[in-house]
Amino acid sequence: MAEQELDTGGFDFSEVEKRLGVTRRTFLKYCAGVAASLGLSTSSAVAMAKAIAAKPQMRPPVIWLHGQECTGPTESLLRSEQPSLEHLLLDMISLDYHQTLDTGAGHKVEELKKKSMKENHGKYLLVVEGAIPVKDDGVYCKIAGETMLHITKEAAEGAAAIVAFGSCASWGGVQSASPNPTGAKGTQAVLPGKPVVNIPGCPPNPANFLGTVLYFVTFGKLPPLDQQNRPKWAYGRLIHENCYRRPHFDAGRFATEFGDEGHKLGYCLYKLGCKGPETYNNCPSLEFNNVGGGVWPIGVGHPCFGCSEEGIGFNKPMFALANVETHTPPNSFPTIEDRQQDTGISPTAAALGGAAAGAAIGASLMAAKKVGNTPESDSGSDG
Amino acid sequence: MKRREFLKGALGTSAATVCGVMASSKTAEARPNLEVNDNAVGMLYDSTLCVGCKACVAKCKEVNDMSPVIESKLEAWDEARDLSGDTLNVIKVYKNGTAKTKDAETDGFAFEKRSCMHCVDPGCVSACPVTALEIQQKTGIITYNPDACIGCRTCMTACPYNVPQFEYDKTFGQIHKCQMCNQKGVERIDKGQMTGCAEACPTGATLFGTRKQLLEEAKRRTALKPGDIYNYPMGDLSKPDSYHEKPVPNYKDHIWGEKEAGGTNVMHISSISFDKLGMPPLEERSYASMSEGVQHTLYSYLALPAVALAGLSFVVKRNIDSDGEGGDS
Amino acid sequence: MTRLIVGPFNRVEGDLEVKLDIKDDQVEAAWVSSSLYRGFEQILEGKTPGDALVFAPRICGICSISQSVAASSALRNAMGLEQAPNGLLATNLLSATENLADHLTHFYLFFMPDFARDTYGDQPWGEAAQKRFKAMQGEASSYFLPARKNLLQLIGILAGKWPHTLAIQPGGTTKTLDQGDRVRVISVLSEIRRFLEEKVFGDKLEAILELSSFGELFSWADNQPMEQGDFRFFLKIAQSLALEEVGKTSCDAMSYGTYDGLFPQGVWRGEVGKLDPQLIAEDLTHSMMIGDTRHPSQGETFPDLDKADAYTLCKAPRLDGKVVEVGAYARQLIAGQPLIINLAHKSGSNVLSRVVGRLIEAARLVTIMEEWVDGFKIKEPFCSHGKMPDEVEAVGMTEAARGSLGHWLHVREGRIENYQIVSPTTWNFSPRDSSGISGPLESALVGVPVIADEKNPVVVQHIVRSFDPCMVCTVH
Amino acid sequence: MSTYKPIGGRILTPTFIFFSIIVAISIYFMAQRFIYGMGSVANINGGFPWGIWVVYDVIIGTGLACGGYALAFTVYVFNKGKYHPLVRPALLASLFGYALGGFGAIFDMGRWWQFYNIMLPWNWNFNSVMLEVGLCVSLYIIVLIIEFSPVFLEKIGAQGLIKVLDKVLFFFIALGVLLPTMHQSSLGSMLIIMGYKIDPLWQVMQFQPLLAVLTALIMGYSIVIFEASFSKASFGGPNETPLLAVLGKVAVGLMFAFLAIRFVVLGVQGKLGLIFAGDFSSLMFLIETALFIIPALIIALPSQRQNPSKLLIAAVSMLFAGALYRFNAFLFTYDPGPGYSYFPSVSEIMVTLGVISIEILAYLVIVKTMPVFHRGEHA
Repeated sequence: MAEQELDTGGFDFSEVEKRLGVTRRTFLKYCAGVAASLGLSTSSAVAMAKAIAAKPQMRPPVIWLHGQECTGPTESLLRSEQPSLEHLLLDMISLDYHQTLDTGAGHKVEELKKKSMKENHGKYLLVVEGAIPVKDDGVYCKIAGETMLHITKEAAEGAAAIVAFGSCASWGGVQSASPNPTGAKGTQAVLPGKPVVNIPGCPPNPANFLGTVLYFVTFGKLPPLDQQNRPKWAYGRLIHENCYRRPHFDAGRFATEFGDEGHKLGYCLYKLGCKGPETYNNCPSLEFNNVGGGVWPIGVGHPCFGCSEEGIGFNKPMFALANVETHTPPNSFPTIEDRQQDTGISPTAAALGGAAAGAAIGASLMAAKKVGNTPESDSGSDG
Repeated sequence: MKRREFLKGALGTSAATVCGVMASSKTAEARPNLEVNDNAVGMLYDSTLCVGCKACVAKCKEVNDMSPVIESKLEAWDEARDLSGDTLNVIKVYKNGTAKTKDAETDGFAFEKRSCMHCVDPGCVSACPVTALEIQQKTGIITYNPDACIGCRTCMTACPYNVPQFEYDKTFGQIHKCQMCNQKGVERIDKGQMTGCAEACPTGATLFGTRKQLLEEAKRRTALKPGDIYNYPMGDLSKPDSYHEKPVPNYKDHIWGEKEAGGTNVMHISSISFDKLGMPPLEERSYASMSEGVQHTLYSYLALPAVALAGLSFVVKRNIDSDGEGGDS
Repeated sequence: MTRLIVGPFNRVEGDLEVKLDIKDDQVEAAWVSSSLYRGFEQILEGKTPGDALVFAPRICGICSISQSVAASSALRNAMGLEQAPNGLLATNLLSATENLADHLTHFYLFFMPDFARDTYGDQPWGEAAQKRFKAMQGEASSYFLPARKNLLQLIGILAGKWPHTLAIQPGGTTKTLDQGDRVRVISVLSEIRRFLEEKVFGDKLEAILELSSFGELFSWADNQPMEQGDFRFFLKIAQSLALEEVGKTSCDAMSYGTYDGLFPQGVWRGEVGKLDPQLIAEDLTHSMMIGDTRHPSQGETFPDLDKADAYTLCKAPRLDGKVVEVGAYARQLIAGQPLIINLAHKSGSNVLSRVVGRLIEAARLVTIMEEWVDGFKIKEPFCSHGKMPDEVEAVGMTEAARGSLGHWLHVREGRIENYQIVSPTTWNFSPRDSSGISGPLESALVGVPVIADEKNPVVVQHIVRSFDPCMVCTVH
Repeated sequence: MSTYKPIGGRILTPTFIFFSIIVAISIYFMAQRFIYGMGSVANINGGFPWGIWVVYDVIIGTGLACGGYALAFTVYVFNKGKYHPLVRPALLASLFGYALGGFGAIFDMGRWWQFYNIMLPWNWNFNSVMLEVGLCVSLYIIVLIIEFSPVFLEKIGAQGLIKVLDKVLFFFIALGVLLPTMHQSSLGSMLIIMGYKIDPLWQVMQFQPLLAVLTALIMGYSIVIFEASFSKASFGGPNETPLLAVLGKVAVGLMFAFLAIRFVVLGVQGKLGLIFAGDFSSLMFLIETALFIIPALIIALPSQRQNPSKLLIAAVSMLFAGALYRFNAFLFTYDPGPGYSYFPSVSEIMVTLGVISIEILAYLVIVKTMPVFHRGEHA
């Protein structure tokens, strides 16, 4: 699909070519790739391409909030895929408020934010980055004198959709680790009843965010979500199921310390505490930093610690062993009753066995008959 | 001698044999199970810790220089389904219903290891005519000597766990069974190492140690409160190479191998009842002790056969000599 | 006297507010306040020592490598371990890449956009600055962001992802480089050099590193039109705004040293002196933290937001009771970089010297990194191994882009007994101490001319940003 | 003085050729077994290490070869000289039965090239029932050869040797009684250690040796009747029915003893209910018991007993009963655990049929060429 150009029905992409500085072909290929990774059809890719190329006034406004966080998600966004995310992002959406990237400074920006929220009530996309502390009324995170808790609730009021970007925003992340000194919580936890899309990860993969936003822009609704409100297309499978080291797990070959022989040969990192078997994410297929060639945590030889998985990342010690959630392929395990040699009954053998037994009986009866017919020639002596 | 007398005699002989065997059935009790050797080395397999990675299987094949079992055309991995001449240990799965939850009997699944249990009172050792199978006095390991073995496979019939396996597919096959990595040329235990499977196990599901230590550990675990955090040792229980913390599962209060058929040096604990995990229906009394009880009553020091032979010789000679009727020539 | 509150600051890491007392159109006193607290030290207590490698980098998304380096070196020292030589080189490369990325990010995304403000519209360079540096729209971001992405690929190759890697371990790195990886690293480095020479400096790096005085620097700048390299562009602006007189501090400068002594440890008091880390102490007088002044190894971090006289969550670290400034400028000063020493002697620490310090360091790092890549012995180990003693105290000291970073670790029976982090911005943005002496930023702001009705004084922005603050590190 | 004569006649009869073909086929498979290993021929597996080769060729084969044992008991121990005419053919059949059992043991032996290990005292494990069986069977084959050797010696006319032999023969005859008693009972003891794998209806633990030796004697007497009848049917000869009828009575007597002991033991062990459980085991048990009881009904009536045809049927029934008892215990109801199954392969069955055929062929050749049968009355 990637090689075949999409049939866009003669749609004019010259404007987007200019804006993004990429050729039409590259742009369409990219859209097709994104659609494929979202599990969407070719026609969806066209719809997506058109949505991106559409007029700026169609762009949904975005309010981007930062709570307790390290800007990791934004940092990861800043090094996204071609066409450069910063372009695509700014092209697709109207980023009305972003603390780290904004031009302006100070209270002026805060005013702009409030203005945008009011004007676009019910239309804007709210992106939350970072956790929200709730202990002591949320005093541990204040922006312009207001607590993050208050800001989030206020911004959520008129949001068309809410995206929690990163593990912190999704479920509290690093600061929610025991003893959770500030009572850090995820966005969903402080916004009961509101649908929040979680894009966990520390940092999250920008493509997962981008894909979600693209879906939202294209179809005006959120993508299908799992039970933890994560987009299914990105968080549907365990890292363990997609991991390139999986064959080593299946063969029982484990690295036991960094740099040992097995580690160099790419053995499974389970014994070093890899949480891939209990972490749902698409890191193995997307990788990180746009380098390719196995650039992601497990690729460089350190175990996954479950950064995106609530209850695993920052909760289980790094070198603690993971629970292996599922086993694929399930039939690779013999059942209790499975035995090595099982030849069964061959019909020929059954017939032969029967024939032999039958012959023995038949011969006996024949002999009995013959013996009976032999005239008694000797009465014998019977005491 | 009249025929009536002959009939009487025949039945009388039978009756005498009956009495003899009856007597043996009493004295059969005389041979109790062999004593547990506390210093014997063994392993504890904790089914709840097993993640089914089969590292033990792979390591075992490496240590014992055995080839993988390939059945499909994939040839992607070892497809051993059970113990065989190529497989000394194997991880099997118990599945029920939807098989969603680990270590649940209903709608769950659990792993179970099959390998030699290293019985305290082993049937295979008792049954082997040529002493090819022996209990190592120091370690309690049941070893196999292919130079003595004649391949009668009585050990296979005598093992309640169907452990010894013959290489049927080889021209010059032999029996294979786990010897705790201490056979000639490997001798890991003698060198102070642990078994390959225990070393490879990433979770400590297969734990090496002395029977005494392991039994204590097993008792400790089964007594724990489900949900509490327990620090599980890995490797060799006497000097664990590492630990890992994990909530305690709902163990069945049953240590397989503590008492079964005289006990085993390889013990299992689990949260699934052992009959579901394919363990055989064994009582505390070992079959070996019963078999040997009968055998020894009838044949101890060949006294009974010797007396019988003397008596028979006398009778036969008298019969041949006296009336010539019995003479053959 | 009026009181002006500047903030919250955008384009900085985290939340920052500055209160200014203005009298006679001049700042009379400044109070720097940070308001985000997450409780890393409390969280780390009781965790397994190895988990420091998981938690520490999460303090900050832009200096996460430095946090990893500090944590791993604290663990390494605790174990009494030697880093595998390859691991040291890989760690150095990672650290240098992040510093380089931070310096350039700071320059392009955080610092320069302030010159694209309307305030400077009537300056001769105003229009050009807007065209080039306007946040998210200027043309600089269209060539800097791809370059940055390219640069961060280096971290990808060596550490799997950025930010937040676990690849940096006490004994080295988890990544074992093969020849292919090495070629990839070399090619990324050559791209970086090309970017620096074409866009940042408009000259050979070696030529930049030969500049050894204020005079030489500016005559180099005058050699070509200001469009030739963004460094030159900045120097022209600095010249027109006399940035060497803005945001001056008179305190000592400190560096913990990094890259295995290549940038040495020391204190600058007009000349390089020896640093005794035992003399470090954190003063909590005006910090919303409970406790008394202690050495970090004995430190505690428990916030009390209602504490009297406290106005920030930031602690006030002092060296032997004295305020010190940290950062690239301090580092290069102590590392004996001739140009920076000359700048120090001429006008001390100021906005110009801090920015020049960063860019000179960037140029220097690239040349050093090229040497490191040659030093890998591919077949030798990248990681060594050791055992954690039952009880041990150790410290891991390194230099982040923004300055000195230290992790003080106390392990007991396989658990972290105490973990205290003193980060660069904590030094630079520290509040007043028990004797009332302000931290570097607070004192740098004093005397700055501010027009009374100016809501958002741009000079204050320049000064604050010249420290490249990382507020999430400051309080954690 | 000898009243024993070769029967004489053509050797290459159609029957002979038929069995020869079977032997030829089996030799092919035996060769395959020795070249490619047992697995290439037999269906034995991890749970069923013993297939028909052991169970039929050795365990049942030796049971069917107990004619010599039974008659030796009768003639020499109970001094019933009139049964003498039956001794030689019975001994011959026993010799073949045991020799082929031994041969069967060799090709069923996984490490046959080391078979001599069982003869080396330093290898002996006195706890092993198998050791006793192995040694006794080996010795008994030698004893049988010695017991039968007068036939050869007569054939070649070595009178001196016969005289010498006569002097010591009593000892070998005594051994010929003792050894089968020992190893036939041990074939039962062998089941004890297999424990739960033996179906409860057959696992009578310490009573195993007794039941086994009883079935051996029952089969022994029955095979004598069977052989005599068959020989008469095939080769003609004197009517020995009255003699055989008495043996039949003895067999039935033993059979009642067997059944009585078995039911009492099962009753004591509380397993009687299993007989009517309706499963495969209970069915096999009932068939087995029926096969034991049919001859009792025949032999109980003197008129039936004296009818050679009925007598033969009774004997065959008992042979089948004895064989089925051992088949059931060792194979049919043997259960090593879930998942294991066994059914012999074609090649495996062919090998067993080949062994039986060899026995028949050799028997035919020897009775035709050597003085085995007693031809006193008709000669």
